[in-house]
Amino acid sequence: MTVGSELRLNRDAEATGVTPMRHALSAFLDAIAVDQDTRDDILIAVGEAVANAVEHAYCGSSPGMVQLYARVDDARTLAVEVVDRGEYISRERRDGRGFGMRIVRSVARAVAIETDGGTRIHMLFDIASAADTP
Amino acid sequence: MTVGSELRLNRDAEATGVTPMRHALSAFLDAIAVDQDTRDDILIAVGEAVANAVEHAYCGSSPGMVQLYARVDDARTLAVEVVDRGEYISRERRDGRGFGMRIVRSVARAVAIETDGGTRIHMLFDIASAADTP
Amino acid sequence: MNDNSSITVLRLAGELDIGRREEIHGVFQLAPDARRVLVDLSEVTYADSTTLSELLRLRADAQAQDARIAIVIGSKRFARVIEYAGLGSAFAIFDDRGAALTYLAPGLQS
Amino acid sequence: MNDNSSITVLRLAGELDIGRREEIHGVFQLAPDARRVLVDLSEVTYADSTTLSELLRLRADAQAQDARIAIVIGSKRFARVIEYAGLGSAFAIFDDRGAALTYLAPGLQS
Ligand SMILES: Nc1ncnc2c1ncn2[C@@H]1O[C@H](COP(=O)(O)OP(=O)(O)O)[C@@H](O)[C@H]1O
Ligand SMILES: Nc1ncnc2c1ncn2[C@@H]1O[C@H](COP(=O)(O)OP(=O)(O)O)[C@@H](O)[C@H]1O
Repeated sequence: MTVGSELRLNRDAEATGVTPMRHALSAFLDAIAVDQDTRDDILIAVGEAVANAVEHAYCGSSPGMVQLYARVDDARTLAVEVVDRGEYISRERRDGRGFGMRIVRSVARAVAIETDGGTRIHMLFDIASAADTP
Repeated sequence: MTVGSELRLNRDAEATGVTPMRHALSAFLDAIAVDQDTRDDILIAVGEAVANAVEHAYCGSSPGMVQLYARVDDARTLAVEVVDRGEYISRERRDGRGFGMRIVRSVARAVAIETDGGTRIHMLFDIASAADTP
Repeated sequence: MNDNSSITVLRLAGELDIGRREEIHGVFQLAPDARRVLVDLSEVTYADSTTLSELLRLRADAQAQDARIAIVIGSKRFARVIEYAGLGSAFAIFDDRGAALTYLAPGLQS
Repeated sequence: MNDNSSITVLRLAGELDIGRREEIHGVFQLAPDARRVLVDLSEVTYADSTTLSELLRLRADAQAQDARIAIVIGSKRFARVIEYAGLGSAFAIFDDRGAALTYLAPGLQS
């Protein structure tokens, strides 16, 4: 029943936007009856991806946008994309950093990154939406 | 910057779904930085339309779905559609009832209703998204 | 039960929508001898036409038994909804309990 | 300032993300004579890698001055984030303050 539900948020990539974007995703997941633990895991992974766009994408250039797109693909899959139009910074893991993408990979069922004209992180999450169980 | 942001929720039309759908719209409006009074007015109008789908659309038939679709059309306009696939009940205004659509018309800049194969209420709201003011 | 000076208090809080219709209906009931009714909605943060319809029904019940009703509303957004519905002058509305009590029982302390 | 038995308490609450990085950095600072540090995050309801990086930096600062750190974490979701980051054994983590205090100062009451 919740298949096709989606949330698309376009915002300036700024640190103050991370919390309200996460809250919007949280309320979206509640509205499609995703259970709390699953919701919280998705929030942290997507939060890391959005924080990366804010922190890294427009480093040195003028600040641009970040887009969050979440979609219920089928009754058991939430697809999320976090997109910016900045520049991907490829680098060795720094000491005491680099946990963001590690968290994303721990939580998501699948992760793909495109770094062409910005960074686009695709994530798939398992959801067992309570609203879809008979 | 927030133009193109959208929220689409598909759910069973049931009374317990009205609150979480409204909360999702509320957090969506916060994430695109709509001011609080405007947000609260939109929530009440859309809430009435969703409540009508829950209360009236599937009266006598087996319960179906309700869809809420909200989209930032331009920096000053939020377009919202509330859709069900039930049956529109055309009737005279009942005593002590009939405030829902009156509230919708008070708040929205424009309202259109299609009643073909269900009820589809289109609403346009003025928003002055704080995120879009320079 | 209610002597002449007693006040019946009906109270709801939080977000009131169609999902709480039965609860709202259950709370908005009058004992046959109620004459002064304080509807305390000061902690209501959201209310839609479900509540307005129930308030109108309560008002009719009250009129039938010659009872007086005062409604306390705390949130601006709820107050606006009453205006949007065109019911701005249908009820005696107060934004604090003290004023509502004075309206219900002038000269009495509660 | 700190005698041998005193405990420094660093406390944050609410949702910790990149929007609060400077605040987190400012709170996670040690006086040069601090030897026992209680990081009280019991009221933190959300924390991401911003907090993890700052905790690792605080841990390094503490090691440099031979201070012991105990972290109190209240929310399950935050505890899971530490696991996901592979930092499950990097910190001394407790789910209540009493156990953390015992770890910091066995035999002392606080
Ligand atoms: N949206 C992005 N734009 C540019 N670079 C990015 C982006 N996301 C990740 N990166 C690069 O990947 C690195 C690793 O990211 P992450 O694992 O989140 O750790 P951290 O942010 O702590 O460095 C970043 O330091 C950065 O170089
Ligand atoms: N989604 C819907 N499906 C069927 N009928 C509807 C729908 N929305 C509105 N209506 C009809 O319009 C009438 C007026 O609606 P409204 O103004 O909200 O007042 P109320 O719900 O109190 O009757 C309803 O009683 C119903 O007959």
